[in-house]
Amino acid sequence: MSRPALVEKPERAPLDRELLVRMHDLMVEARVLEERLIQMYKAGHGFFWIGGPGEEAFNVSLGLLMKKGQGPAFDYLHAHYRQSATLLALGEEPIGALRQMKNTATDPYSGGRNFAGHFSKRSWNIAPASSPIEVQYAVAPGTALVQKRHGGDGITIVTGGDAGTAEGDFASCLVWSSRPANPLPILIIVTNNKWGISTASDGQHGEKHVADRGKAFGMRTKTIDGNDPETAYLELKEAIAYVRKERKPFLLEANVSRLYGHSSASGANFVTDEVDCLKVMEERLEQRGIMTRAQMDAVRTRWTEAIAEMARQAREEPLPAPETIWNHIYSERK
Amino acid sequence: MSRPALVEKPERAPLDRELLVRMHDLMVEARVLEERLIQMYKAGHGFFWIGGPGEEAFNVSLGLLMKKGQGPAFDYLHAHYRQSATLLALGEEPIGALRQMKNTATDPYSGGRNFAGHFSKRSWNIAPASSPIEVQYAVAPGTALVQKRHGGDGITIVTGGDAGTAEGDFASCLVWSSRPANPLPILIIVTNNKWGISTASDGQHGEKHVADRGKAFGMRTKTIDGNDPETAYLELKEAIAYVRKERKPFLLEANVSRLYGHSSASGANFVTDEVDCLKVMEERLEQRGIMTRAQMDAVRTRWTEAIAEMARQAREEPLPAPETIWNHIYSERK
Amino acid sequence: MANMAQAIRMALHYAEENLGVTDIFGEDVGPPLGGVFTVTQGLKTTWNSPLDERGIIGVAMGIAMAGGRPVAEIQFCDYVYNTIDLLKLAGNTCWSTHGDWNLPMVVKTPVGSGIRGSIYHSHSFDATMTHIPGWKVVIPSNPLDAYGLMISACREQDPVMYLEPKALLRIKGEERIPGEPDDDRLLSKMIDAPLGDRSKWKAQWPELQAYEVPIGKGKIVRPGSQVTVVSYGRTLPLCAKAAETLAAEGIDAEVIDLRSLWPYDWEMIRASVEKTGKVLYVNEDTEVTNFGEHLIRRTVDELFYHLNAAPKLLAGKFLPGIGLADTLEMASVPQLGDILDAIRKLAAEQP
Amino acid sequence: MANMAQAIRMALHYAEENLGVTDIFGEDVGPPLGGVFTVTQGLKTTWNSPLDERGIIGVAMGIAMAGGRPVAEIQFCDYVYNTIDLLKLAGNTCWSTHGDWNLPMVVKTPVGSGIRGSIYHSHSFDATMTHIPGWKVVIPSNPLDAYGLMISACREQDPVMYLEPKALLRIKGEERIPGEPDDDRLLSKMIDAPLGDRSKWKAQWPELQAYEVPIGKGKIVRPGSQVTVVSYGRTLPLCAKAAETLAAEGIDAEVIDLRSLWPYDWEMIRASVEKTGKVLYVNEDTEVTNFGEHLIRRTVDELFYHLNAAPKLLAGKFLPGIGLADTLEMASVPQLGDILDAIRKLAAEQP
Ligand SMILES: Cc1ncc(C[n+]2csc(CCOP(=O)(O)OP(=O)(O)O)c2C)c(N)n1
Ligand SMILES: Cc1ncc(C[n+]2csc(CCOP(=O)(O)OP(=O)(O)O)c2C)c(N)n1
Ligand SMILES: [Mg+2]
Ligand SMILES: [Mg+2]
Repeated sequence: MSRPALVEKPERAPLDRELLVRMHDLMVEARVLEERLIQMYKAGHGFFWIGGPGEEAFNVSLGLLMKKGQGPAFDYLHAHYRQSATLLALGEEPIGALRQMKNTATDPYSGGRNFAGHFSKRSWNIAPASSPIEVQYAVAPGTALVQKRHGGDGITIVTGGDAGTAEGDFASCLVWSSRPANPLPILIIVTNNKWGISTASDGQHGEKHVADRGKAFGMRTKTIDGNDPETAYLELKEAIAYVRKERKPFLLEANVSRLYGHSSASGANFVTDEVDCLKVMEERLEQRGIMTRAQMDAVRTRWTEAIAEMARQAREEPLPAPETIWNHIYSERK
Repeated sequence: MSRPALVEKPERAPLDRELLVRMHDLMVEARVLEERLIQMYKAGHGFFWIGGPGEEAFNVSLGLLMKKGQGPAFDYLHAHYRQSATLLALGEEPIGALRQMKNTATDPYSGGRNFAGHFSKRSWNIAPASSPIEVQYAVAPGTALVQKRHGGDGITIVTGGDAGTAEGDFASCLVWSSRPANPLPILIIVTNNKWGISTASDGQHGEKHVADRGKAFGMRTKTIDGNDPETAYLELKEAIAYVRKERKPFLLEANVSRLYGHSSASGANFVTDEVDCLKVMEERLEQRGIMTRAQMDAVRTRWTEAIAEMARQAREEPLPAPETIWNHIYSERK
Repeated sequence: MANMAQAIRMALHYAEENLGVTDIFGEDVGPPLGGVFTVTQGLKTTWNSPLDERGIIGVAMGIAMAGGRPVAEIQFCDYVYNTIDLLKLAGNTCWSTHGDWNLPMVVKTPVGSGIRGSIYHSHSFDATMTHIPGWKVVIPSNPLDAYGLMISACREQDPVMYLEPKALLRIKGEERIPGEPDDDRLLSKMIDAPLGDRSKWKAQWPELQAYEVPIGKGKIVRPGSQVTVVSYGRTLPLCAKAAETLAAEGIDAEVIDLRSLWPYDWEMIRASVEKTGKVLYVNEDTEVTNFGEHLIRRTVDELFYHLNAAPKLLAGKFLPGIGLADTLEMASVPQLGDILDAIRKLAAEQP
Repeated sequence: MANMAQAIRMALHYAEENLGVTDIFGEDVGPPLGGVFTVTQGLKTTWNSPLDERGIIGVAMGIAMAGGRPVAEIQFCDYVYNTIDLLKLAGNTCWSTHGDWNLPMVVKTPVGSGIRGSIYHSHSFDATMTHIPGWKVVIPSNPLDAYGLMISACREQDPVMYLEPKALLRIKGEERIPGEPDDDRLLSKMIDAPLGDRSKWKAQWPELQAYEVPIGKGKIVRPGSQVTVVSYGRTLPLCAKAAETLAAEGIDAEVIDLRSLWPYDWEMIRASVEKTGKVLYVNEDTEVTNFGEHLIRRTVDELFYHLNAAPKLLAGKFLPGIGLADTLEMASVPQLGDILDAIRKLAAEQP
């Protein structure tokens, strides 16, 4: 069973210039960052790479649409390990990711303890990304539950891959989010790149669309083309608006690409047979006369230089001291 | 959200006399057995009771329709703890259940180790019922997988309650049974009595019907009135025939009653506000002139006496010796 | 006096009122039942969860992340074993994020044998739980400690596993909970849900007072000079009783109730073993890779030259389950007779 | 010589051909990848499962029930912790049914540190697994043992947990697998999947012969008289190396490779400790409620009066994870230097 490549065509009014230029800038920033992380890995400046090149259209949109802040009045993000573009769109500096790659003591997400792409930023409600697949889906209803009680329009957003939906935790998320006793303001996202490491989705998914699994629970669901920046933005906007207002769950599946394979364990080489959302974006910008090729190249050069400089800086920073293993087993908060 | 009481009305040709009389006999046998187990518990001849009074119409039908035997050519049953009527319909002697209640050394299912209702009979492909809710749904696709490969028409049947479908294992069962790479001959049953111990299903299930969860997986699904003996029999027959022939999964939800509450922990007293399938059966038999009240009373008397006698016997049998705890940690099979 | 179930219930009420507890939840935790052991009857923040232990632990973590203070219940610890990854995750979240996130959450779950619970209502959880870093782990053996430990647990900024020895839940205490009325029947009338229809019932809470049993502090239940006996949970009262019995035989045993398994009161154990030179650890978890073995390791590691005899462990047999029949349960986990024998033997040992 | 990954692969091929293995499955176990560590490349009964560890263990149980013989893989033991209830169930099925059902199934999973795996690719699983009754548990430290233990595992009638020390999977052996060709490059050509398109590739299997390492039997890797060192998995070669180094310093250590953790070769340990009077247990699981603590308990229980020094455990620090940075990993789990120090100290101890 194979799936239609494009499930949904964008038929809405195009996004305005300013937003598109902003999105493009962030997408380039994210792509350049990931490519730099891959380079670092290949040069021996890190042990493992995993990240989100190919998901920038969707992930940037998500970051731009989130309500950033700390506590239940703001949005929570329970993300997996391909979400760098969302962090950047929220305003995060790329150097943090580089530091985590190099596992320096300055790594703001884990102090040199965790793999690349494993973000955590409590001050913006970014829940820690953890390696075990799908556990975030079991946790996310908890933040949504507090938000529901708190009032306001803060929502919980949880993301993960297609293969991982086979874990029971994905079902738990659907069950807990749609309880008639307390439906939750949660946007449940699946980024479907049609792979789990080396395993093609075709043989593993009896569902036509992963999103269909929400239907039995009376949830709104949709499967979208996450490679199209405008579709991604507009569909996310609609889904988020629904959850914010109705305080009810929405299951959104975005078809996306995996442009450098699964991770460094599979070589982290560019694949040529998948749609590249950045190319889609740039063609559109050019077609519509919003940016020229030269302008776009300049954006890439700017980010390449800036991030290369940050990488140089990160490379010189020290590793955490051995005795720091004993720090933070328990909270120092009182 | 409350559910329609009868989802499906029987509209097929009625079952023939002989089968109905046989079903009635088995239903009475099962009911009398369960009531005896409850009595034993109340009299201190057992520590805990749990069982299936209220599910006889459905469970007897299941037992009558199963292909009994050992190995993948025959049907496997992965049941939960309310399945005594199915065992009896397969031809099991009631004394085994009484022995398990009294935890005697002669208990054929666990040697005095496990709670009432925890059957196991390898020679008939009856997988051990275990206390943890829903794990049987994770195991069942394994026997179905071997059956698929083996060929023939043996199928796997798995049963469990409504509340338990919140566990991820229920979803795992749907996922593993419907893989395009290898769809499995498995009948996935949920007996919906609208309760999990003290928790009403209304507040917990966003699904209109639990069976709807199979739809996303392209599975045949149905919700039936499991309290109507004829509906139960005919729907099961159809579902089983489909799985046997097509070698594909079917998700069947049967609405049933819980006539003595959850277990002895909740008192094990008869409830009067739920449909009693045995009454439904007896009314029908009388209406259609198949059996008279006196004949039916005689059936009950016969079983009551027979089972009381068995209970007396079981009560006199010794407990397992302390040192037997060391037996069967590993198999003695070579 | 209150029994342990009532004591925990009162502590949870205190915690709802004074310590910011926002959600007490789990399977059958809310009305009408209020918990299969009645522990959560009448509380104002209780609710019934789906039958999904992974969801229960996950949602507790999420609530803690968003500023709530959850007390989540796993109905029997026998059903916690599909959540070990989540417990590990809860325990490593602070460390993995270099202190960015912490999870103030309590998980409570009944443990142990003693109610003829057969294979799946008799498990112990102390061995598995003490192997999971980042948690604090407590287990009371009497109502007052149960009250004080729950209050301490609800004040923590990190995950606390609160183990309830189910055989002791119905046993009344010998000390009064601060604030509980003098009359037990009055207490029951006030806070135990009535039989029958409960839809209109509300608990009448006594004026409870704060009382903390600090996490990490054991208690000398009986001072003695010849043998140290360290235990917790169901076996603790048996050890105390054994020591009493043996006093008549001239064996003077010191009995320590550990109360907290992590962190635990090593100073108390050390002082006692330095005095007695002999120590028996008693618990009812299965005996291979058992927490008592950790305590023995630490004992030989630090006190080897103080020992007059090999330190001993009396624990559950290494069996796949506890059988339902009385004969089987008695043979599988330590009973009074086993403890008496073990203490006698140790006391008699000549170096 | 074959490396450990190749050795296990060859054993699985042998088991498919001769021992009735029907299903080798798990995440990415089948083509095209053949396992994240290449262990299952080219085998005929492999298939890729959904990303669902609970399903993997459950389905393995079901296959075993229906007369199949599964070898199921959990991609990293770090991801096995949501299945502990199912592992317990598999381990208690025979006992709970009074011998009616047994489950001939093997679960294999990579364990341990040494590949800079950070928090979730560095876990050990020996402590948790040895606490689960009804299983046999093995862990090889070299390719030949890996081959022989897998063959033994596939002959068992009960569940076997086969732990693969991931740091050793790429290391070549010093002994030849019976049947493996003399030329390593030839072996690689025959059984390692090529880079690029593999859709037409088939393994060319050498004529492998049966070779069993009996479950429950350890191996004296280096005989010695002064100190006994008992280890397994990643730390075993380090212990052997340490003993070699220390021989030059006049410290004569006996090194035992336990190989089977349950049942384990107590006779071998006992004989050694009776001889040396000193024992160091080394493993890399976290050190609280650690299997090495069980071994220490048994040592003091049965050999107290043979000991010339307190038995010691060198294990992983009790931390929520192993940090990615080299500095952190080195400080968290035993390294060669730590083992050298521990043996030296123990050897020097005067009773
Ligand atoms: C519980 C668990 N099992 C296995 C793994 C190993 N693993 C890491 S990523 C991955 C595939 C994930 O596929 P998918 O969910 O589709 O996400 P994607 O990587 O494609 O974005 C696997 C099996 C893991 N990290 N966690
Ligand atoms: C994993 C697990 N969690 C909790 C329990 C305790 N428990 C026993 S029966 C039950 C309710 C089951 O409800 P349902 O699945 O609807 O089945 P029913 O008893 O109604 O047939 C619960 C929570 C258990 N046995 N296993
Ligand atoms: Mg994917
Ligand atoms: Mg039910």
